[in-house]
Amino acid sequence: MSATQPQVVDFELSPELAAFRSSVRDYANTHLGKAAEWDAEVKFPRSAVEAAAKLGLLRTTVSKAHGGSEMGNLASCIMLEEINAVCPSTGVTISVHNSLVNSLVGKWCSEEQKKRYFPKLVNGEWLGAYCLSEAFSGSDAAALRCEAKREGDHYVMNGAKLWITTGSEAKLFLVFARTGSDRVKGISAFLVEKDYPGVGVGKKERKLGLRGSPTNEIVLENVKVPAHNRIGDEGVGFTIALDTLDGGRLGIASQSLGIARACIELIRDCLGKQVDAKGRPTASQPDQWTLADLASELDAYRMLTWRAAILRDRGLRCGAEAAMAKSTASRLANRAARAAVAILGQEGASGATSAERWLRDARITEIYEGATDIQRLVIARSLLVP
Amino acid sequence: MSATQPQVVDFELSPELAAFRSSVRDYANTHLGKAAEWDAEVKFPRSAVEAAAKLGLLRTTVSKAHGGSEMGNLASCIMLEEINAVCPSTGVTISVHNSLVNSLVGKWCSEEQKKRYFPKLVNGEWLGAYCLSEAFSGSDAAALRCEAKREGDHYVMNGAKLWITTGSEAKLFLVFARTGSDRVKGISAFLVEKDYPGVGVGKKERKLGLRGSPTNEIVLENVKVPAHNRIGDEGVGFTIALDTLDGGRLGIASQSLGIARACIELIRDCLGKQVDAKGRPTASQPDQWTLADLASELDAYRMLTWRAAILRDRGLRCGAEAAMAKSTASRLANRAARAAVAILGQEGASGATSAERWLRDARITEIYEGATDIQRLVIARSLLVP
Amino acid sequence: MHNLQFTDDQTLILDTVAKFVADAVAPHAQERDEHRTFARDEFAGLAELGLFAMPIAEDRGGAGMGLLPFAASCEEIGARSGSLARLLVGQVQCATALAHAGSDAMGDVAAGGKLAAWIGREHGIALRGSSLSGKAELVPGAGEADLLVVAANDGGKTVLVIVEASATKRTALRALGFQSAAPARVEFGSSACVVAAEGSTAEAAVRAAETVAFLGSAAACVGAGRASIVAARAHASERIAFGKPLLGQQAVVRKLVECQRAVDAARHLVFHAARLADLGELAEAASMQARIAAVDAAVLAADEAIQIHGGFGYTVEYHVERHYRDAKATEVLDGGNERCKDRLAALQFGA
Amino acid sequence: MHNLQFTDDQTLILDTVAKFVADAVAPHAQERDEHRTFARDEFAGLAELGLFAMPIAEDRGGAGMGLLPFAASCEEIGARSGSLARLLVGQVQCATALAHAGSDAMGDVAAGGKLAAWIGREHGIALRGSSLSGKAELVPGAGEADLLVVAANDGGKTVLVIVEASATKRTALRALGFQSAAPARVEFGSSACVVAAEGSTAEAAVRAAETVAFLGSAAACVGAGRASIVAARAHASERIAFGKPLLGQQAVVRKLVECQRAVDAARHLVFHAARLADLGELAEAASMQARIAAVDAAVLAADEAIQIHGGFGYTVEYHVERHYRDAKATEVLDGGNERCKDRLAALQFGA
Repeated sequence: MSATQPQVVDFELSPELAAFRSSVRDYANTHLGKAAEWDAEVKFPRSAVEAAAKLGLLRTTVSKAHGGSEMGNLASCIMLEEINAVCPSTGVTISVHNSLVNSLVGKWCSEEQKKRYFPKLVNGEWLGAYCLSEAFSGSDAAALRCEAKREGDHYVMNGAKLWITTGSEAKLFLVFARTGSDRVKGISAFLVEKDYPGVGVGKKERKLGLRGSPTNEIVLENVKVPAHNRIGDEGVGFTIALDTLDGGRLGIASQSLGIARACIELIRDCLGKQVDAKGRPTASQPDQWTLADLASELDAYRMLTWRAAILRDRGLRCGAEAAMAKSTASRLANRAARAAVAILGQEGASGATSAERWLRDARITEIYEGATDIQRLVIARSLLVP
Repeated sequence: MSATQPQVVDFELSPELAAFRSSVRDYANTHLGKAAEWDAEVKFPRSAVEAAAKLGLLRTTVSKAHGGSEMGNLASCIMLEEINAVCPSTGVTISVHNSLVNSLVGKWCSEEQKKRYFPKLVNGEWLGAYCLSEAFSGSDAAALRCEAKREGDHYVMNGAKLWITTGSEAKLFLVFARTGSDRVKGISAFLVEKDYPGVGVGKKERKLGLRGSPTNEIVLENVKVPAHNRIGDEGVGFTIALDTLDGGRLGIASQSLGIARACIELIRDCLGKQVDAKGRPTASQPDQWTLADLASELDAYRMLTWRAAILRDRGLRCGAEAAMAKSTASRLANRAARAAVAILGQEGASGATSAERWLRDARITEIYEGATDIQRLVIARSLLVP
Repeated sequence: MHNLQFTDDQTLILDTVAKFVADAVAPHAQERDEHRTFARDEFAGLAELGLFAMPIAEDRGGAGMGLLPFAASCEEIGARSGSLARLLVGQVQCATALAHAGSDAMGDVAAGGKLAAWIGREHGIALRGSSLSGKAELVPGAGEADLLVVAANDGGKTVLVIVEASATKRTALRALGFQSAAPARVEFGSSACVVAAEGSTAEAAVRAAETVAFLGSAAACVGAGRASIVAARAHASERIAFGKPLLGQQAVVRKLVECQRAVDAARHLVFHAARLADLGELAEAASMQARIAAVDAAVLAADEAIQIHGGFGYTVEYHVERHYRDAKATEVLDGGNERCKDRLAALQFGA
Repeated sequence: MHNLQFTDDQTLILDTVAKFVADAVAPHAQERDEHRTFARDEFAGLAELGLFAMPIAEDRGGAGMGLLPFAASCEEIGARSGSLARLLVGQVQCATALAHAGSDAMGDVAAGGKLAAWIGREHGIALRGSSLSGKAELVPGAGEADLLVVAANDGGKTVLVIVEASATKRTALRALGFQSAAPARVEFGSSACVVAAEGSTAEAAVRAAETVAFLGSAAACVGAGRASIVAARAHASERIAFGKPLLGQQAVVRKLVECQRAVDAARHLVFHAARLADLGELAEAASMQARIAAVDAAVLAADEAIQIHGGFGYTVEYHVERHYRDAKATEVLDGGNERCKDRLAALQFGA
């Protein structure tokens, strides 16, 4: 993507991106119809992820040289909004695979590492997982304790990672571990295959929502990780983690937009049925006003998201912009879901409509890949520290 | 402005618009320094408006053929944000002149009418005022009662208009009056010169804020208005009024953005002073988070505003988009002003800083040119009525 | 509780309820909710404590203690189990309405021998001849109820009707909340029923039952809000981030302060409405106002508690997600907060 | 008032205050505010009613009626004039502190013979030797005050100090609010002063004065919120738009319902805190909570009232813009709402 080629002209998508969006919308309508079932039965949406792989949706952030479609972050955002507007469990699986795993590998791994892993990642043969959080380090990621001790040509890794999205399904783990004592500069990043001896999938979380997406503990017991699977130099792990999260946040911002949109559509459909003989809306004014406010904010925060994606596609810094996108969109998703339940009333809470699922799924967007207060911290710092 | 020429590429301004913005910023810094004084003394910022006229800021929405700079709505929005970030009393004067008066004349008046009035309007020799509201018709504009009775080659106009911005300073009034009994189709628009016998400037409102901008009653007593000063056909007045308000709302959205930005800058400066020895912010977290949220929304709603302006510049409908821009930006301006007073504390409320003026000036943005609930109605209708 | 005004008798009751809740409700609340098992033992416990008869007037066969200790009990129970609090509310609604109607069925309901579920006017169930028709989408307790007490519509007038639950079609729901209260969809396919009251008696009975629901659900939400704050504070005290407990982060504790204010204010509104009702004054507006405030406070507190818990809050083990769901589900019951606001518009502003 | 609990004595006082406010305060409030004229006659009226001495303990020379009727009086006055309510608050703060200190100056202040303005700890005025230094940015009443009572900082400890106002430099302010209360900036250029209390006496005196300010300004805000709602309802009943009164627009009346709830909840918090204080319990947290809730409610109600008034609300003639300004100005006084929240964090959550 060249730095001068405009991707979004006058707030409108290029014909190519508009066509891509339309094709993803078709995919979502065709393959994600079981979202409610996956939720109720706590079932991984395997068929949906396989279909996404076939359509090339697991390689949007990978360069053509490595088998990707090189569509970049903006295209990924557009794609993720569509998928998440139907099934956020599928959405987060694809978001993590693309926005965190593939993006990191493409940007930070050696050519040799890319050649080893991209062939399996771009076609979905392997799904990836991003292993940063631990039981005692969530928002404060630099407090991680998982350890990687250099021994000859390999590292011996010990520790446990918590809240790992796609944990039980992934074949490749990007693991951040401590190679030194310095809080920040003691952290390094590694490519860890699921089949390495000592890698175990631990406890599966029982969650409020996103129940189709498995969230696991990943236990690392004396895992021998070849030194050539270290990503970059020792000590740059935290830099890699934060940079990657900027892209991940765009994925979650897009997920939030998708959820918000789905809720707004539920409300619109509900209110749209209430008309007089001349077709004029008769729904309660406060409900109509709620719809208007949510729709305005959806458009606004989508632009924040796209702006950050374009910056990232150009290789520019987008930390504060991505934080603005995620913090605003995720809060909107939750407000929209709460409004949908309230406005749909008993149909909203009984399970007769998807409103209650949106409420449950939406709640995580304010928590993972940097809780809202962390986003605010990033934004405030960018304004206060010149 | 051609329909294919991109004005905003990738959410960034063209070099031309960026340069224009910078020149307006210079104007604002040079000529609007007495904003506090104009407020305290309830004084029209004459010098500021004259300087704006000299710089060509009163003709941005006028075609080159009629002496304008033909910069369009987007440029006007950019200009108005800069001016309003220093002095909203000057800002609203220029906004009404450009976004309501000049825009209406350019779009709806005959060539002959344009030739008569634009020469005086584009150089600020005459300021314009938009006379729609009445004592008994605010949000419900179609309830207006001011009457224009055809008598031969002229109309006899009787009634009173309320809340007329620039009322005591304007030389040309765009007056909406009743030429028939039909609620909507009985309304027509007229060009009324201040010097016509029977035109009187009535009561001056004593207001919470925007005290540099005179708001008056305009009394029309047996005013003979030549028939050739009717704008368009009889009965299209309401259509003209609403269409013009779409543009006007972009002006007020931009005013709101300017006010919000000024408040955010006040907060940033206040918090920015609170640092530890290493220059790290020590301001209270809740205040920092407030700053982060306000800054995120400012960026988001500016994009909503620009999007609507671009649509309008292309001759496309932008009613819902303009309503989204105005309703979100005006509420943000008020939230930002309230936050500024709270965070600046006694310095915020005592008059020692401009925070208390922003609070007072901001409040009108949710009221005039269509109160927030009217914007919500427009947005909801656009979503509910296909 | 910052209340200043419970009598000694009331305090005694509340202590007993608090002990029951701690011993018998709290230990199983999460598990029952997760597996959607009906809280039958807990329901029996409420019966044993006499809570169903507590607010019913003595001359109508109740204990005549009024709504204030009922509300305070709902708060205690709601702090641990929104489902059980809702069962209590429904049972007391039914008992109250039947007591107003002078129905023989009241005794069994007030004693808890029969489990009763209330189906309010908002469902628009129609009485035609001697049978009911219509559908109630979300009725806590209905899945396990023996009796349904229905505020039915008889050609525009409200009638109070009793139906054997087995005469209706009930579908267990995977609803947002109340998962251990057997929430069900109830369909009346011309179900045979008994009219317990008509005319002004029915109207008074139904209004009394509505006030019970507004107050009871408000109080349960106050409890849920309180519990969310307690849980969040406990987690924030233990959890270390950036070198100090979360509780030391100004942004975190500020949220707790704001939640506490909302919950305390809601409690004042609840107790005030209960006192008004117990003095025999009209408490409809006050109880609806309390309900709206309490639902909002509970949603706010649970939402912030989830956020303070971070990823932990998103799991079922920390209870706060359950309070969040139950509070949101409470919002849509009893006609929903929106209907309350419309009625308040009429009562308070004549609109 | 929905309070249920005023004594007959209290009701009598409140009726008298209400009559005074209607007759002597309401007719001039707007005009005085617009022209920034000091409400001297009204201040004298408060003195005549004995309001300054009302909450002071009898054994300290006051009327010993407690803070509950004081708060209720502040509400009545605040409904018409935020400026006058603030003068009352300041005078009672000074009287309360001086009473604690056993100062001779108390008599004149409690009787209203001398106008006193309170300068709290938040201003950080320093006592050095026998003179004060520092600046208080925004002090209602100071422009016309005879005495300033200062909670000054003496090497880290609080001391209570009395200064002749004429010994300081006072600059009249064009402030956001309190325009008929002579708000001024006060600069202490080594102003000579008298120390009225030190040590634990000073600490207790200042704390008591702070509680008076929290409660009094909260109550005044409840009044302003109430008045905004009344004004908005009146306007909405008369104003026709789209063929019916604004009050018939669901979106309009819904706002009133929400404002009413906020104001009612705040009043409950205020009265509760006042009762706690009158029972001799610690009321610091309760009064700060009330203050935050009441300021928020007043800002909300005034803001919505302006919006419901449309363009009329933006003019000075409809009073609601004045309530908006006074409520926001109240927010920054007494250390500001933010300081209250930080203290609440410590008191309620040990943070």
